[in-house]
Amino acid sequence: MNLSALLFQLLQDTLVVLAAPLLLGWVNQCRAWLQNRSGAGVLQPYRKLIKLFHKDAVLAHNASPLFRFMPYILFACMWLAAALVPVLATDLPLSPAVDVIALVGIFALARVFISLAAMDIGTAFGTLGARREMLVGFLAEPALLMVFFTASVISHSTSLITIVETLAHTQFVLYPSLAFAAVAFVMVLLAENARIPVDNPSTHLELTMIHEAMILEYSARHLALIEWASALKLLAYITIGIALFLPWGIAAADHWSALPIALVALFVKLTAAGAGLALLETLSAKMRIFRVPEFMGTAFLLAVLGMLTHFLLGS
Amino acid sequence: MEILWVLAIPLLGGVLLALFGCRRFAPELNSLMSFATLIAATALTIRVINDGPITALNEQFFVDSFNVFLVALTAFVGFTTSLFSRPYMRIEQDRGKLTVNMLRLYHSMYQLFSFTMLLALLTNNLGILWVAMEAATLTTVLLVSLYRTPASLEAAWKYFILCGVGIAQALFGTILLYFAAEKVLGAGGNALLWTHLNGVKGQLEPTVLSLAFVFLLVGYGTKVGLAPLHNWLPDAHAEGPTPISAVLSGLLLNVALYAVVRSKVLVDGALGNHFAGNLMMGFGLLSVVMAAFFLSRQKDVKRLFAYSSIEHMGLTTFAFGMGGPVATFAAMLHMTVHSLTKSAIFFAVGHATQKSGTQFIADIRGLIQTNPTIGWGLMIGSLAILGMPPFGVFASEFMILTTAMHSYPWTTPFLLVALGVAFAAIFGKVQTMVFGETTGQRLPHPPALLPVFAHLALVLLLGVYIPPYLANWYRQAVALLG
Amino acid sequence: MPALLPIDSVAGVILFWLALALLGLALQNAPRLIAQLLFPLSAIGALALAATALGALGGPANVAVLPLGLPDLPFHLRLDALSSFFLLLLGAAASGISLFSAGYFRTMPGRALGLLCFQYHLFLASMALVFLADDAYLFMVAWESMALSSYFLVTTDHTLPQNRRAGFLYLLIAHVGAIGILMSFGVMQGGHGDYTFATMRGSHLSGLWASVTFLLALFGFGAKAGILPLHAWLPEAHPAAPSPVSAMMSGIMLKTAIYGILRVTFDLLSAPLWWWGTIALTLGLLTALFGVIFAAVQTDMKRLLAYSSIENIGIILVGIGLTITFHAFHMQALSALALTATLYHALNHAFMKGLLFLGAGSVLHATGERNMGKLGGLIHQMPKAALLVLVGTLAIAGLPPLNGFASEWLLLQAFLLSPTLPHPYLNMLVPVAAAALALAAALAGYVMVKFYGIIFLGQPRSEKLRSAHDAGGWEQFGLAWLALGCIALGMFPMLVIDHLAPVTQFLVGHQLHGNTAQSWLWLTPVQPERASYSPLILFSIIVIGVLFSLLVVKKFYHGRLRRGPAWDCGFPEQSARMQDTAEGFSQPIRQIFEMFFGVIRELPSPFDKHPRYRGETIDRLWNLFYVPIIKLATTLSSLIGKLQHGRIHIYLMYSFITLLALLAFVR
Amino acid sequence: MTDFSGQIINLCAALLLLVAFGMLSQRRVLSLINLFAAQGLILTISTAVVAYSSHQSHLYYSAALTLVLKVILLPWILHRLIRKLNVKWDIETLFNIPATMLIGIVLVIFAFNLAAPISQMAGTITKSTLGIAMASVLLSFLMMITRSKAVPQVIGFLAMENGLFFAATSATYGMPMVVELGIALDVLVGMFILGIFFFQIRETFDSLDLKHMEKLKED
Repeated sequence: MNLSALLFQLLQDTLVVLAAPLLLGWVNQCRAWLQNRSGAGVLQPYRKLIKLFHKDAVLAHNASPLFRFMPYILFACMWLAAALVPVLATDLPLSPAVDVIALVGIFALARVFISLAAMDIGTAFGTLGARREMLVGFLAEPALLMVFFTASVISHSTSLITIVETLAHTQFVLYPSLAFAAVAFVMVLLAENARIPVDNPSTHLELTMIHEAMILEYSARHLALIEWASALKLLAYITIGIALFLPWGIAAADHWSALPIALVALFVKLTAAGAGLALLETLSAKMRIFRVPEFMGTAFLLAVLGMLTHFLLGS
Repeated sequence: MEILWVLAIPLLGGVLLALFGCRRFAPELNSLMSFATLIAATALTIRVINDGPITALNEQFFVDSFNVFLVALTAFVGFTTSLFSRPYMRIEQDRGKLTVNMLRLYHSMYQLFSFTMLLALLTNNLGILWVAMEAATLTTVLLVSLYRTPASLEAAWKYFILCGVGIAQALFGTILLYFAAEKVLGAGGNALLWTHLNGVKGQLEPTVLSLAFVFLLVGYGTKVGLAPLHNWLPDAHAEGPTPISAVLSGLLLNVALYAVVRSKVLVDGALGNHFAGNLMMGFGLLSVVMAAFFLSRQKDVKRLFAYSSIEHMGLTTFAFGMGGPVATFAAMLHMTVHSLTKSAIFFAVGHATQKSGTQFIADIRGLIQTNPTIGWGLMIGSLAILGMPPFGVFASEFMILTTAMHSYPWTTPFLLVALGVAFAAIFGKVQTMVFGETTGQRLPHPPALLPVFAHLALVLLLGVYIPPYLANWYRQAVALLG
Repeated sequence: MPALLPIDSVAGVILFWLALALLGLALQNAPRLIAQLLFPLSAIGALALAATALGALGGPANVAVLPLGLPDLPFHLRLDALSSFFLLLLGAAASGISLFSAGYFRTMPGRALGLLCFQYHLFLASMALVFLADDAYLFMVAWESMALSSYFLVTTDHTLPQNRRAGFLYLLIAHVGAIGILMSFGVMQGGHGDYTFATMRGSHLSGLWASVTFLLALFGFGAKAGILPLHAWLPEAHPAAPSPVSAMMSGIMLKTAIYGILRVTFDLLSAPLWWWGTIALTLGLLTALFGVIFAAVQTDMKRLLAYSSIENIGIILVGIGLTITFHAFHMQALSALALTATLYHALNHAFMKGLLFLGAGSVLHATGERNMGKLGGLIHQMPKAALLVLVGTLAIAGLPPLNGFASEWLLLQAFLLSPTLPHPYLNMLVPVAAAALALAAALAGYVMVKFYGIIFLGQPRSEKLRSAHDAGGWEQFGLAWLALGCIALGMFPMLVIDHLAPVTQFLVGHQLHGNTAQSWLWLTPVQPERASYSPLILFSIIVIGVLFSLLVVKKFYHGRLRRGPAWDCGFPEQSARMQDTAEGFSQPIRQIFEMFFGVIRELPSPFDKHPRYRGETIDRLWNLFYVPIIKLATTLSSLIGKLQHGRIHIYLMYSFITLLALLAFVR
Repeated sequence: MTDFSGQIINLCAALLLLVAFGMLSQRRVLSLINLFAAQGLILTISTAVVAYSSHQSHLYYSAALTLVLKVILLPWILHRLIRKLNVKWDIETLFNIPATMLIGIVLVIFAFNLAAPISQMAGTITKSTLGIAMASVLLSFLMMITRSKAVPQVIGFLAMENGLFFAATSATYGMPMVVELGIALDVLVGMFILGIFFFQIRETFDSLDLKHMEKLKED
């Protein structure tokens, strides 16, 4: 591990944590445009965070330490996830600590904590949210894992770096199995980031809400951290998608010269992905909560199918 | 000389108790005579173990390591049962179930029964063996009907007729055997002496011997309680006084099986094939399976354990039928541990039924609460009889099952099913009797629990450590049986 | 004087436990002494055992012969890598459980406690003997003693009919399984009464007989492990037993079955066929999924944990199946990987499940309530226990950086490397299996959130909970020991793997080495490029992230905090009854997996004055497998019962016909 | 001479079989006892003849014993018993008599068939009688199965004993004396116990009908 790599790691860490709300803002802005609204601007998430950080925190009487501690863990987990995905270059010294399976594990860790915290106060909405979140989670998690596995069997590795290097830096091959995986991944992404059609982050309607139900009792700095973590999560997911399905442009381990190109490529890809996400959300309607398992089950089966395709077609 | 003592003491005891059986000290006298028998049997055992087989009285009696082990076992269980019967029968008397004269009959017959069994074991003459087996039926049949209840009369009647008819077949078998032996040994007394027959078994006519064995197996098999000849057994066990159930189950069945095995040795020698073994395996297996399914239907605790005896005698017969050093060893071990365990169970059951005033399983509850020792005795005894280690029954079942799996794998599914069903049946019922809330009454005399735990301790010992001299003894017997 | 071999120390510990057992009986009049002296002593013994076993892991195999047992078959003992590993598992987990017991049982009346102490230590000693046995007889003796002593532990409170039923079912299935094991030994024995494992190793069975042996062993050990469909006893027996006993049964005793399968398959049979692996894999997956789905719908916290044990046994069996498959195709490195994952998970499960059962025990002790629907909010009354149980919850949910994740990670790696199998259909099966495994692992998260959230979080669902007390000193000590174990096993997987190397070397002739040796920080089972994982780094980053955000927030934030009533979207009249109950929380699972359950519902009509809702989920397998067997047995026995007709003529006819038939046969 | 005794014994054997069939078909208990006594007489004669022709002096004792026990003592006891018990009823059979006879004939053929190869090798003058002995044992067995009252069942039992005895004398010149004595003792004691039983049963059930004794069964 050399010093420059370490520096680069630090750079990426800083970059993701600062840029994450921007992506969220961009997605919201795109959505506003698609819905013929003018929108609040891409910086709106930052303003919201600042506002929340200024407010007085209000805690329920029976909140336990777990409740207070959760936002920090959530934030750290998401930060970790986003920081270890090879976004710009594959030379991340800490990335080998977390391969794709561990990445799924970290998402699960965050999910378990947020669900537990949601149950802590003991309100009807809190437990409802936790239950729904876990429902989405237990189907999303294996689906995500299967998506990763599809990529892994191609690259014979579960390390994200190796996957990216195999996909991006070897001879160009079309992998039909990845197509299935990509569809499944998008479905998981939508579900995991509380997006339409699974969830709607901007409503507090009891029939539909999942994520919002869980964080109803949070306010001020805690809520800010949670929001920020959500933004980080979205960023992490999108960058993972990029790494798996559109890895071209990411700099190889010792090609520092390719970094500027990578930066530009990343910007373009994120912009496109954000716009795409907004488009997807605008085009689809929120589904009933009972339909969610079917939706997620489809994602899971698609991912498994992708893996089977890999074997059927003899890789 | 010891042989004479072994036989004379119970005979004398029978006479003495017929005279003094109505006195207060009759139970003690009974125990004393049994104890004297035990001592004589021990002396005989020691001598045979040290000096090898002996014959006596013009070769009319013959002791080798096979029958001496049964002699020792019989004398021992006879003694412990007499200890148990002391308080048991007193309680029965106090509760007005028995009169003094009945007790006299009981004690006298108890001794005579011991005598007939020892005679059957010790005699060298197959004819006398038959006579003694029949006499064993006769001495116990009145004991089965001791309570004079309709059910006990019915049981005794069935016992008498079925065993009588059965044993008649054995006589026919003996005649056929004699018929064959006469050709080789000449007419006269020697032709029925087992030692002589054993010497010339290779020359005996195979056709006659196979026919003879069928009759002998059906005949003595009835007394062993092999299915489907077993029907007298549960009735007689359930309706007689419990000490009698204990000795019937623990001793009489063994002695009958002893007769079958002695015959098998001759038939094997004459036929030179596995014919006798196959028949015994077939009967054994059938008994095990049928008994297992009967077990699950029982409502009466003594019937339950009577069927368990059928199961275990079936298993022993099966093991003897398989033959070979391991299986035969296992069969003898199984005979030993089954006797000890089953009689211990009957002791515990006896007191348990006295405590609850009923033999119905459904009405016996929570023995552990009122009388932990009886409860634990029954529990441990049942677990031991079900083949739970570290008890000796497990050791023998271990050898039987593994040998069966090795040599006759087709039999094992039956055994697996039967043992499973038997376990469910017995344990399910014993658990409800031992555990739970209680229904019980005080006993007027302190129960005799020493025999229960003495037996169980022995069985436990045999499960984890078979003393070398005992093992050698068994091995000698195994060698004799081929 | 010859040096003390490890096997001697192990035997010493066993004797020590037996002595404690007898002391327990002797000290019936001094219950405090039993609780606070004997149990801690037992923990020390367990610790000594663990230390010895750890030391013996890499060493040569020791053998010993005791002059007990059958005449031609003295008890053979052998301490090799496999038994050392399992003894380590036993010692390490049992020390925590025994410490906990010292507190848990302190209020028990003397006679019952003396008996319990006796059975408890007999249980421990027989489990140790199972691992140590080197001949079939001793193995069976120890095996059945284990079943028997645990049966008495399960029925400690025998006045409750359901406990008796549970104990009965348990012992019955255990016994039938034991007969199966016995028969598999019967096939392997050398004849002439030679039952030593040494002979069995030398007996080269044909494919058919080897398969029969394997299937019998799988059946027999499966009955003990709770593999589908022989699991029926498990969810009954675990809740019935006192909690430390449940912990021991689930954490340790189930592993004896795993030990048995490994011993028979890899050591005694030595050349497994590939389709054995497929069977084990399929059964394992079914068991895992079944276990976790049923765990999700339980309302009794100990039943939930019992079903979760079924799930974990399924996962372990999946690992065994993979190992067999790889081994059969001579892919030694991969089979070593799969085996490592299997053993690792077994070890982890001992700690996690032990911890959770003990935690449940603390809750039970503090509240007297096993029904989750009446618990809640205990994190306030029992903060320490809650914290320690949280560790176990996260570990068993398979979350990094704890131990459950580490072993599942290794297992998934083994799956991912399987496509090199030279068998096309197997190749296809493996991804599906991996998916099912992933699903099971994810569902475990659901289950554990439910478990922890309903019991410890939220508002107390009944008034008496407000007076619940935290776990006592001994209890905390025991819990903490296991929790530390979970953390340590999770943080230092490479050390664990190093210690597992002798075991895999012994069983499949290969070990994961070289790459793991390069650094204790990185877990790289094959090559660093293929896969790597470092829980320590992961954990440090999370800690740094938490500290950093805390620091930043503290630095820039004014820190004002108010307490107020819960907001709950402004709904004013909240009560504890509005939280999800245990049933409510599992409602989606019930809906999604409806086909697996038999659900009995009682729905109130809209006009009910006192509406009552009742839902009960039933194990369909019970109706599918057990009820027909029971029915068949009943039918058969009623048919056979008709033979005993009561009429003496009929009996005579039986004899007559038997005689005639035999005569005709001889003819 | 030998020829002649052989013929006598064969005649006895035939008579024995005839009596056995007679018992199988007999409805009245008194006649049954008489038939039983007749059977004993035939046995005595045949035993004496065997003793005479084979010069086995112990067979004379046997014959005497048979005469005393089976022709005089047991029938007398039985007569006394039924008088005391006041049972002179007709015997009810479980199957009708022609069917029983038919089965009996099949049994005889079976027994002959079974005994044929053995009879070949018998060295005694009475070789062909083994089959008849076996047949009469089986016929007695059949009789026990078909009779529903206690007394005839016991007579069947005793008749079986007779068949066995005939087998012993005809096929082997009799068992050793010790054994014979033992068997006789057993029969006597058995009869005595049965006598006690009859009274006990009558006392308890008011009848000697075995249908009262079908309570102990699996239900």
